[in-house]
Amino acid sequence: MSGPSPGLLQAARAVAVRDAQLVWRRRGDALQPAMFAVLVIVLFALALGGEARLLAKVASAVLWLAVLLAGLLSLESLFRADAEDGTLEQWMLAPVPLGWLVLIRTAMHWATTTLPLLVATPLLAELLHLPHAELPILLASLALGTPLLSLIGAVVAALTVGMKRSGILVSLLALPLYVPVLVFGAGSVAAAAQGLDSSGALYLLGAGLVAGLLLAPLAAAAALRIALN
Amino acid sequence: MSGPSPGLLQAARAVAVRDAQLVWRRRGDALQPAMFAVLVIVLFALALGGEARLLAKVASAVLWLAVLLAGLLSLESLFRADAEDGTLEQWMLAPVPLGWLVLIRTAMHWATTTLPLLVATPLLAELLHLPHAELPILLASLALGTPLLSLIGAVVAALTVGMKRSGILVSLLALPLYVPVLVFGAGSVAAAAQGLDSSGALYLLGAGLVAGLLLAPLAAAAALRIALN
Amino acid sequence: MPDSDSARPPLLEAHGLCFTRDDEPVFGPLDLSVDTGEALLVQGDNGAGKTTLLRVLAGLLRADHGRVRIDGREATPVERAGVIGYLGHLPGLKADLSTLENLEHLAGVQGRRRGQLPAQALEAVGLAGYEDALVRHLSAGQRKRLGLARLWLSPAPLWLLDEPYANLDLGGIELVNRMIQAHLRLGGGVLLTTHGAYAEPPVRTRLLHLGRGT
Amino acid sequence: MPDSDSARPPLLEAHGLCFTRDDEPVFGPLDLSVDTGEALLVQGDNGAGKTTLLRVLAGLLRADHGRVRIDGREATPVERAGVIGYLGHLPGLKADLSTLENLEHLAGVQGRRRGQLPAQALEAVGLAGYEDALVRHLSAGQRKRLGLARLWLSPAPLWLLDEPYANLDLGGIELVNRMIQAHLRLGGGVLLTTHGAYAEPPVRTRLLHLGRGT
Amino acid sequence: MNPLVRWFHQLGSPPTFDRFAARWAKWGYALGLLAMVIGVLWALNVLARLPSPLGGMFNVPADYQQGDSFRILYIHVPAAWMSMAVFGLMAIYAAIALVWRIKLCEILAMACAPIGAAFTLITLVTGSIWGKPMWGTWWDWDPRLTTELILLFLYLGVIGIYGAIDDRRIAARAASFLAIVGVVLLPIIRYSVVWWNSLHQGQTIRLLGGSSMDPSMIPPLVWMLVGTKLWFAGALLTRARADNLRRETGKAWVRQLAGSAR
Ligand code: HEM
Ligand SMILES: Nc1ncnc2c1ncn2[C@@H]1O[C@H](COP(=O)(O)OP(=O)(O)OP(=O)(O)O)[C@@H](O)[C@H]1O
Ligand SMILES: Nc1ncnc2c1ncn2[C@@H]1O[C@H](COP(=O)(O)OP(=O)(O)OP(=O)(O)O)[C@@H](O)[C@H]1O
Ligand SMILES: [Mg+2]
Ligand SMILES: [Mg+2]
Repeated sequence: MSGPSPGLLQAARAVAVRDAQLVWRRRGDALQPAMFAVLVIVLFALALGGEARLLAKVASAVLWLAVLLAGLLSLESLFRADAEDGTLEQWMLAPVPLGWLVLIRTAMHWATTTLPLLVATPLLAELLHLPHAELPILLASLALGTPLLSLIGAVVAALTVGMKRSGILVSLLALPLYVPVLVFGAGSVAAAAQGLDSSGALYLLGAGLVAGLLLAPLAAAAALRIALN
Repeated sequence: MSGPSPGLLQAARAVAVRDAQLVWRRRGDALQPAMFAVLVIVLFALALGGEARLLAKVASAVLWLAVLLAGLLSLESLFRADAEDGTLEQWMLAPVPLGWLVLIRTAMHWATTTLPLLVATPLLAELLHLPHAELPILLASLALGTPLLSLIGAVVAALTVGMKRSGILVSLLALPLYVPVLVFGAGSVAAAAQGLDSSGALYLLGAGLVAGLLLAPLAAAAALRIALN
Repeated sequence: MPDSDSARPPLLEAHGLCFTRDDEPVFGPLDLSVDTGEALLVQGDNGAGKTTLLRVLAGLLRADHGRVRIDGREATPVERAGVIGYLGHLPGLKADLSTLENLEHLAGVQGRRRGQLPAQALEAVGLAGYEDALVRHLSAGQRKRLGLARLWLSPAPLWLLDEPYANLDLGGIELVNRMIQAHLRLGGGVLLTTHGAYAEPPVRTRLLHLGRGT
Repeated sequence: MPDSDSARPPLLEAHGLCFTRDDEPVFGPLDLSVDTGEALLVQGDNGAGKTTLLRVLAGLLRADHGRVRIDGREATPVERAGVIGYLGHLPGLKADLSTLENLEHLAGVQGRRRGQLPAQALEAVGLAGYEDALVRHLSAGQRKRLGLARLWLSPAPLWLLDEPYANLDLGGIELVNRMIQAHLRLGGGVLLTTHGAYAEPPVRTRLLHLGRGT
Repeated sequence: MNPLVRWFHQLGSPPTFDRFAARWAKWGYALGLLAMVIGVLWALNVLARLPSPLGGMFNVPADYQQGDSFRILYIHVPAAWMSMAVFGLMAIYAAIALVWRIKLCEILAMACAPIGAAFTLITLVTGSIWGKPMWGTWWDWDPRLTTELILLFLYLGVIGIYGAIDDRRIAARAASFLAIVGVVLLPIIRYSVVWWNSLHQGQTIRLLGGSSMDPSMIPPLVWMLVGTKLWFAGALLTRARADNLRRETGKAWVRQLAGSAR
């Protein structure tokens, strides 16, 4: 009876198509993280009283922080819905490795929540008077760093998915793990601002991303099995 | 049959005692907003690369933002639990005005989530190298501003309490309302830093607080009745 | 007020009550009244609108048409306050507080029946000895009993009970019936819903049958 | 593989299975086996541990002691993959997707029975015409049917069904029985739980009664 | 079976562990306290001033750069080492708990967290106090200081997860998982002074020769090191015993114990 069991690619397609359909059905939700980052940036500019010179100096740090916080807040939505309606159970019983499905899900989550923010970054950088020369470095560091943040976040989200009210605990757990990414990401832009070579930090981020791609899905899958026990 | 109906003070005592008991039972949760603020501050300092001079300049803005974000994230817990277990229904049927109970609940929420943060502010200010002369102004502005934030937040939390996954929506609704508070709060410290008189901004915050104390509970009570319909 | 003289207006009275949700009628124009010393039993299938009706009467939902009078006066929130004791699907209990702490909180907010103390109410519903147990550790039936204790403690003369018999064993059903009888004897009124016909109170009862679109 | 020769090891076999939660035993040492072409009916009261047992067998929970063998081999996650079709209390459906989209997602992840298409499965469970309806707008019974369609579509030979009759009307109960019969005829095995005795499949059935601490 | 695992299995029955912990916890506390008192008195030159013929042997000279303020080292360094060692130990217990599902190891790992957090806090506080005279600031965003602060957050995260899940065993497993993931931080703390240029002092102390510190400064440090280890053992056993009892509430042997205590 047992028919053709799905290949990795077919399973990936199924998850990706579903996520795309869901995002399309609830378009408004997908933009919320980006809106949040924009608001943090605006609030910060307001709190500083809009002093352009000071803003320019801290712009890259604020942008990184805003992107990171927005990602953090959207972590909650990474696995929770799938856990609550039982989709994760069905994934666990599927003949493809859970880690692979988790990887696809995380990639789609990044693409729908963080990617819009990356696209908006040049505009936000302008708001904060970021020197134009630093923009390419900032974009490169975000492009390498934010997927890594999502991967790390996936592990934490998986661990806390069984809790009823995880709220701030997710942030508390994720932030220490985010620190190295932030240090190298924001550090690369700061180095560029001082005329130093920033490629070292970017290489490190790239290496971290590769390691994250290999390890994080496995760790997240293990954490999901623990949390949903 | 109808026995002594409770006075305002008695009802307030009942709510306050209950909240204190609940916080005591889940001590860990109560400290989470403070932890979050600390983490935001740490992350910001790291993103800036720990440059003491630059940090000192933006310290008050960052502190205000961190406190505001922590308060924002804890808004979720203001009414949700009471709505989900039916306590709010019982409050609505009580012979004391719902607005009064909401006011007490909000005050207790502020005291258990934001007050610890105020106590920790001197320490956090030290982490950010805030000039010592600005600390009293910062504390005064926070002491006047954060209760106002809580009151405004209560209205937003009440409006969204009926939704299943309000997450970022609460932030989006609350942040625009928070802007004036932030501008005057952080502005007062900035004025002090430039040697200007900051009492004007503080008076305004005080006036806002009085207005909030009078109006916000009524608005929140009305919002609760609408949201739980 | 043990005397229920016929000159008094009914405790609860509704005329032409309609409720629609999303433009779908949930229940049609409905007339009902509950006198002091009387129980009104609302019956109907799953989804017939029983819970909705009770919430409308309690003022937790707003009717589209029709009027509700309590003690002969238009039922405004102020008029309702302290008159209605509502036991719904949600227990209104905090899982992290003990049974006694929960009762004290609710009695503090809603008031107490003269001469009744929380500990006595606990005893009345068979929870003596559980004063310090956290609600988190109670079984479903015990939670229901705690909700009944809260109701017993409240000074409200008009009880609106949504499926009070659910989750209870035979002893519990017996307890609900005894509580209703005692409450009616003290001059209260009761409106209760029930699913099937597995239990109803042995008192002067009127019946309201709710069907789809009634 | 319609032949179920006796030399074959049973589809599912468990020996001395124990599960404790928070150090409280949920069910005691338990032996069971399900052959191809056979249904095992697990009965027990509320809270007896039926759901827990099914989840342990599916590998969603880890037993404390005992071993589970599938097709004669130790049941590792790899061994289980693709062999077990599980229908639990949670439907695994997205409210914002249509019925067909939901089926396509799950078939993409879990594979399909040879020669079956999602649209055919929908028809088989009586949901023809609902291909584009969002799950959000389905009634509880229709959702249950969609879950059955998912199961019918999956290539797994061993079905673990947790209260498949709940929420279904008479036609639905009939449908479940027909599906089970067809599945057994195709050489599959079924383990199902049920509450009371209101329905059981008209096939070769063994019975396992679960009580507290058994 | 792995001998370590076998040993844990033997000790692992809750009543056996309870007896073991009840017997040895007080010794850990007592001996630890004794060693720490000796260490502190020695470090503060109290022993040297005692009228005894050996007095000179106990003399710890003031640092030629830092004067007497260096003496806070005797709290700072042992606490710093413990903050990392406890995390390592917690991760080991956690790994055993996850792989072999030994309940005792779950309990021990979770008992490590608050103690380690306390040592971390002591390190941070004493370091800050020391930093004011040395660097002119309480705090700086230096790699070692920052990583140590993050270590504190990790400890709090472990405690937080353990508290947030109702089922004790699942909670312990989830928290154990975090403890294992967090181990990557330990080498970063240790080598941060080497990898990045840092305000904080590099590796200066070696207990066995080759130290760039005056040899007379070493012995009190050794006493403090031994003392903190023993104290930790006492605290670990006490906390684990309490958790063990809490989990076993209602079991016959606990009731018997409570009865005999009464
Ligand atoms: C808040 C501030 C500080 C923190 C968080 C901190 C943290 C640490 C840590 C984690 C270690 C253990 C490192 C290891 O074993 O590899 C350590 C060791 C040490 N610290 Fe600090 N420290 C602080 C301030 C200071 C200050 C101000 C001084 C004195 C100038 C100091 C002097 C030392 C010394 C001498 C060691 C022993 C180094 C060795 O291993 O040889 N620390 N500190
Ligand atoms: N929040 C809601 N939003 C939309 N529809 C609802 C909501 N609550 C109830 N309904 C619908 O309104 C109708 C009446 O529901 P109600 O809960 O009053 O029924 P009931 O008679 O109490 O049923 P039961 O016996 O199951 O408790 C049902 O068709 C139900 O699906
Ligand atoms: N997540 C959980 N945490 C703690 N206890 C649980 C959990 N899930 C179930 N239990 C308890 O385990 C026991 C067995 O539960 P289980 O769900 O297996 O029962 P069941 O036989 O399926 O009952 P039902 O017929 O109501 O579905 C019950 O006493 C229940 O209270
Ligand atoms: Mg109902
Ligand atoms: Mg069940």
